[in-house]
Amino acid sequence: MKVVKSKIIKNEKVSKNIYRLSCEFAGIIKPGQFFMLKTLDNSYLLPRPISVHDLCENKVVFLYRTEGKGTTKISTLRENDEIQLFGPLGNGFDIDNLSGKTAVVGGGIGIAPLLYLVKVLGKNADVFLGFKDEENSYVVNEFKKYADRTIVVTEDGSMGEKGFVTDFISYKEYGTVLTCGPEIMMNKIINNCMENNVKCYVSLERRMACGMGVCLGCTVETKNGNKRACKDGPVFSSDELVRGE
Amino acid sequence: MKVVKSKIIKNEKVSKNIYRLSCEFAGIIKPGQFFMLKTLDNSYLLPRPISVHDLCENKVVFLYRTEGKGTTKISTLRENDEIQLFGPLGNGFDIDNLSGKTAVVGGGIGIAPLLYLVKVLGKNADVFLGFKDEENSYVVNEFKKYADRTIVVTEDGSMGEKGFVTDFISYKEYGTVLTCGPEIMMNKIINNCMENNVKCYVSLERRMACGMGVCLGCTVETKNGNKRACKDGPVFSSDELVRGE
Amino acid sequence: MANLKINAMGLEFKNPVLTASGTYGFGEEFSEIYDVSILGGICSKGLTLNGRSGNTGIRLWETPMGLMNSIGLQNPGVDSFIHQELPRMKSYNTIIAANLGGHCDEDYYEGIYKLNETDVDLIELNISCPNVKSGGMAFGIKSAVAYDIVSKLRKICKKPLMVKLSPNAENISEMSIACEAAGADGISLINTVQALAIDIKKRKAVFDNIYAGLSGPCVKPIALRMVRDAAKSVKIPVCGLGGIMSAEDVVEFIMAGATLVQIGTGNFIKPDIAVDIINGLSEYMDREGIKSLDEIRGII
Amino acid sequence: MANLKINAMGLEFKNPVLTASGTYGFGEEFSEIYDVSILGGICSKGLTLNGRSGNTGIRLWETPMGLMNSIGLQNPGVDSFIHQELPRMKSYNTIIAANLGGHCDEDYYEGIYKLNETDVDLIELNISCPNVKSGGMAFGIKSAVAYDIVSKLRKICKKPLMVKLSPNAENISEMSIACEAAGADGISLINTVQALAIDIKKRKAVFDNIYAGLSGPCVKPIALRMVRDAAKSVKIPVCGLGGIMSAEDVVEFIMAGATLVQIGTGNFIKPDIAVDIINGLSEYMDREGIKSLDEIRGII
Ligand SMILES: Cc1cc2nc3c(=O)[nH]c(=O)nc-3n(C[C@H](O)[C@H](O)[C@H](O)COP(=O)(O)OP(=O)(O)OC[C@H]3O[C@@H](n4cnc5c(N)ncnc54)[C@H](O)[C@@H]3O)c2cc1C
Ligand SMILES: Cc1cc2nc3c(=O)[nH]c(=O)nc-3n(C[C@H](O)[C@H](O)[C@H](O)COP(=O)(O)OP(=O)(O)OC[C@H]3O[C@@H](n4cnc5c(N)ncnc54)[C@H](O)[C@@H]3O)c2cc1C
Ligand SMILES: Cc1cc2nc3c(=O)[nH]c(=O)nc-3n(C[C@H](O)[C@H](O)[C@H](O)COP(=O)(O)O)c2cc1C
Ligand SMILES: Cc1cc2nc3c(=O)[nH]c(=O)nc-3n(C[C@H](O)[C@H](O)[C@H](O)COP(=O)(O)O)c2cc1C
Ligand code: FES
Ligand code: FES
Repeated sequence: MKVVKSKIIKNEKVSKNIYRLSCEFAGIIKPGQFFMLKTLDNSYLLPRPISVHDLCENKVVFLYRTEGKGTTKISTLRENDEIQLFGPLGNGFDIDNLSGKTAVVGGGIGIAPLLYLVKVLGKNADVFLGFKDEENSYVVNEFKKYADRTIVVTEDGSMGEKGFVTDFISYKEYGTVLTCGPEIMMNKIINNCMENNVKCYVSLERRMACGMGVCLGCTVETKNGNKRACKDGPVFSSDELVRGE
Repeated sequence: MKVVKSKIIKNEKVSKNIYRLSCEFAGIIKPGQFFMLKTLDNSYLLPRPISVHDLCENKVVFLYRTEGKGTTKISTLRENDEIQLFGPLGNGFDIDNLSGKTAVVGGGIGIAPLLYLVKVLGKNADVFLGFKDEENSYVVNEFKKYADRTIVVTEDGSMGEKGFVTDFISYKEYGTVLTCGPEIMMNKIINNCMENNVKCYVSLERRMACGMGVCLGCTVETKNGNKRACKDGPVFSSDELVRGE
Repeated sequence: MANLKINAMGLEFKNPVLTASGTYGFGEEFSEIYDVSILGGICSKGLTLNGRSGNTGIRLWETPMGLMNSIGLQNPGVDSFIHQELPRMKSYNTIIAANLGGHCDEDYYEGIYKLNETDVDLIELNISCPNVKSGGMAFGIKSAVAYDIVSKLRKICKKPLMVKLSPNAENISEMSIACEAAGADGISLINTVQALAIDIKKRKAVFDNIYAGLSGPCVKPIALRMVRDAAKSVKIPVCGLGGIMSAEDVVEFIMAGATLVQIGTGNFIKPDIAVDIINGLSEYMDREGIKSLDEIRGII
Repeated sequence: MANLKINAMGLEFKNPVLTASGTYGFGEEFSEIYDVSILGGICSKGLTLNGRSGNTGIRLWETPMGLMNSIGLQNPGVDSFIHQELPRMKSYNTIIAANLGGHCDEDYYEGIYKLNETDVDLIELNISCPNVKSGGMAFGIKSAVAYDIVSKLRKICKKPLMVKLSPNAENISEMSIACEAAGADGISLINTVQALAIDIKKRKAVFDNIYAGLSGPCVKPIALRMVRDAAKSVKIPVCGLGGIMSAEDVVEFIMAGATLVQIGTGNFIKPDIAVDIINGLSEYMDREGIKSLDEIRGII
């Protein structure tokens, strides 16, 4: 975990509102960890949390959707511009303690942290990716490179299967499900996993200021009291969470 | 005077810290008028006053030095980016009432408004340009295109004459001196003009918020009371000014 | 299309969007950019009985998302306003408020007497000026001082009277209640926040007066809080301002309890911002199916 | 090289730069990024006698160049601080201040008794918490209420006592004088400014508590003014904070009269900002030929 000014290698649009940013970085990163990103101007104040999408030799890759001020500003950066990176942060997925077959399930921009995860898991995971439609899908082929099985589901069937991704998983087959995506999707997965007695880990999003555990702004209510999404998470075991959130 | 989002045609570095910005614009502008420029992000709040350096068919050109937040941000804009322009503003030089021969004197970035002035004056003006040294000189050749005589003076003699530009003007020769540059230079010119009974018009700089005469933030003390640099100026007759400023 | 009309203080405003004192001159310059009759109203530059030439030294300074100013109430005086500016302003076909400041009771009395005899629609009483008698402390800091001057002026004032509160007041709720009790027809807030800027190169305060007033987007969260405090404390209409830059900002102020709003510093950032805001407000209402701003006023 | 040492409140600080309560945890996380012993001091997260789990709902919200927070004093309690955090903090070789809050006199008494028996260097008394007995109004609003609690605590407190003032106080000068008269060894200011944010889509206040505290660069001009007001009013040292992001900002606070400063929100924007600021301050002094900060303190 360090603060660096990093040079941008590439910042390309990969789909509607979706960008892929590659920055110079050397270091070890666990899948599911994230960085706090900040442009060097003062067009916004707080660094923005963005997951590690991929890690290659001397570069870290992010996949992000332009939402508001910060991500829109980041999307205007170009090759050789500099950006402030702070990280890697968070616990990441606990990939050393997986039992049985693993399903990796992503929805929308929630797939961002999952590529690097799948890459590290090797051929041992089945990947399920859910999108609204083909136009709003991205980096699917990257996943196919690393995973044995990649099931794509779109709501309108314009790509892959038609329906909701949560309905295409045979939960019983898996020892563990690792997921990141919209809350509604993750809630459904948590419920299905509970019913089927499958371990489930979810990566959560919270507004963050420090990203390192000091401001106590990113509270996640757990059965063991308040935890910090940035430091104790962003990955939580679904068992731990106080539901109804 | 209008507020427009204008497309940038070119934004090029012409010397150390000096940039030339061309933007789409159609309209009539008087030499010595200025615009308030603002990038569309929120990295700074107030628009920045910048003089019209040149006007061509469907484009207005600015010459600016990066000083702080605003001008530095503007310097990062590229072709096809948009910028907010508000103007043209201010009185401009009163070129319809010049008597005798005219000297146009600029120092440093103060030469910015003078190119368009010289272009409009045609061959009737002698131009005097003062710079620190050759490295910190710019657009001299542009002036030579429009003026019969262009005298360049650098403090170290690395380009043109050596010394201060104010010392190379034969004041008696001229009916009017029009000038823009550092206060110290303009003060010297005002004094010399007074001694030689030559009319003198100076373009003044003040911090501005509105640029259009409503905030009363850009006060210039004159013999007729407070005037607004943005609306009643930026060009003032030296007679009018309360000296010792 | 959404109905933006507002009835308040006995006046009908076309829409709740006014322009703030000191940021709009007397409207003339803006009338060259857009049709100012679209506005809910215009508050004049702050007037004093006799003209003032304002403060010396630097008058403007930019801060992070803020503007500090120390104009020092440069203005032509009430008489000159009445003769040189008001006739033209009245031709704009929108509500015209005269913003009146003063340094002692007598200044205010005379100013009001003169404005009484004109067709100005509204008087916005600026009680942020230092009060000579109270040793330079502004009228707008202590509720009791404000109560005193407002009740005296209410008695002689023939126009609707809106008192403009300073965020430097000791207690905004108390101050609002005091103004209402004194007979104010409405209150507007916030004026600028007292602040300091230092030029470390010159080792001096930036402003000759040392302190100056802060405005702009940086103060919006503070202004919103104070507007809600005020609106919860009184029944008279509250006019909210401080950092408004968009129709969404206006909606926030209305949800916080404002009946009217004013645009100040925003007029400098994009001189035709009022056009965007008024159109944006009407689009917002249509989009959200809001027929009258009453539906969302003060819901926070 | 410039001498940055500061003697204040009976303590020797390596330099005037401390980190602010609530923005630095208990230092552990930052010690993974840089050597925290370079700091002038560390103010602990705000402690209450018994631990608190803090507020529900959204706790953070960005505003133009500002941050609003409503953490609600989530903390492990004084005992846990003393046993779990303090020993490690003391090993950092810098001044350790325990920031103590409370909702009634008894909370403060017991907290102080416990901290008295530790090797904490300094107690920073946060009087911005709502005071249960005064109907929820904070101890830090009215000078008389502050005087009362500070003088009681001064009697029992064996450590240097620095009172942290709220910018929401009715009158900063009076408040500073009251704290000095009550025996405070120093004062620090500003805490966050009470503010409101509204989510117009949800038609609700962003924060469950409705109001929250504003910090960051947007409040710096206000903080500077208040620090000067305080420094002109008292002889005890003033610790200035609010929006500090650079060594130049620190110099401004010192020129306004601060003896010490704290970095708050800045720690989030660039987590090693304190390193830059301390180095920058020393470079500034060398560049300007300033031997001791006494030369520029309070010159405005
Ligand atoms: C651990 C973590 C990892 C993330 N990884 C990714 C990723 O890989 N790709 C991606 O596109 N997005 C990711 N997000 C979401 C991303 O952080 C937000 O979309 C982004 O902060 C929005 O900032 P903005 O300035 O564009 O939007 P604005 O709405 O202008 O942001 C305003 C404030 O709200 C916060 N905020 C807004 N939306 C979110 C959100 N969904 N989660 C957290 N804070 C938010 C911002 O950080 C900022 O402080 C991640 C979030 C977290 C917490
Ligand atoms: C009528 C007029 C015409 C001008 N024409 C030109 C030009 O053609 N080319 C050019 O390079 N410069 C010109 N200037 C100066 C230019 O406006 C400033 O250099 C610029 O505003 C600095 O902004 P900044 O954000 O880079 O610096 P910052 O120091 O970050 O600016 C902070 C604030 O101070 C104000 N400010 C700082 N320096 C000046 C200054 N010298 N004059 C007025 N305001 C200032 C800024 O507008 C801003 O509000 C002109 C100024 C005026 C008043
Ligand atoms: C340059 C300037 C001049 C001002 N002059 C006056 C004034 O004369 N009278 C007054 O009541 N308020 C005056 N104000 C305060 C504004 O009317 C408004 O209350 C304040 O700026 C907050 O709103 P804003 O953040 O939208 O600017 C002035 C503000 C600025 C920026
Ligand atoms: C997330 C957060 C938590 C805070 N918690 C506390 C606290 O527990 N006790 C306290 O006295 N101040 C607390 N503060 C206030 C800061 O210490 C500081 O006074 C304020 O943020 C202004 O400084 P800044 O603008 O540099 O942040 C907190 C501020 C923030 C942003
Ligand atoms: S973001 Fe600060 S504790 Fe998590
Ligand atoms: S800049 Fe506003 S009056 Fe000149």
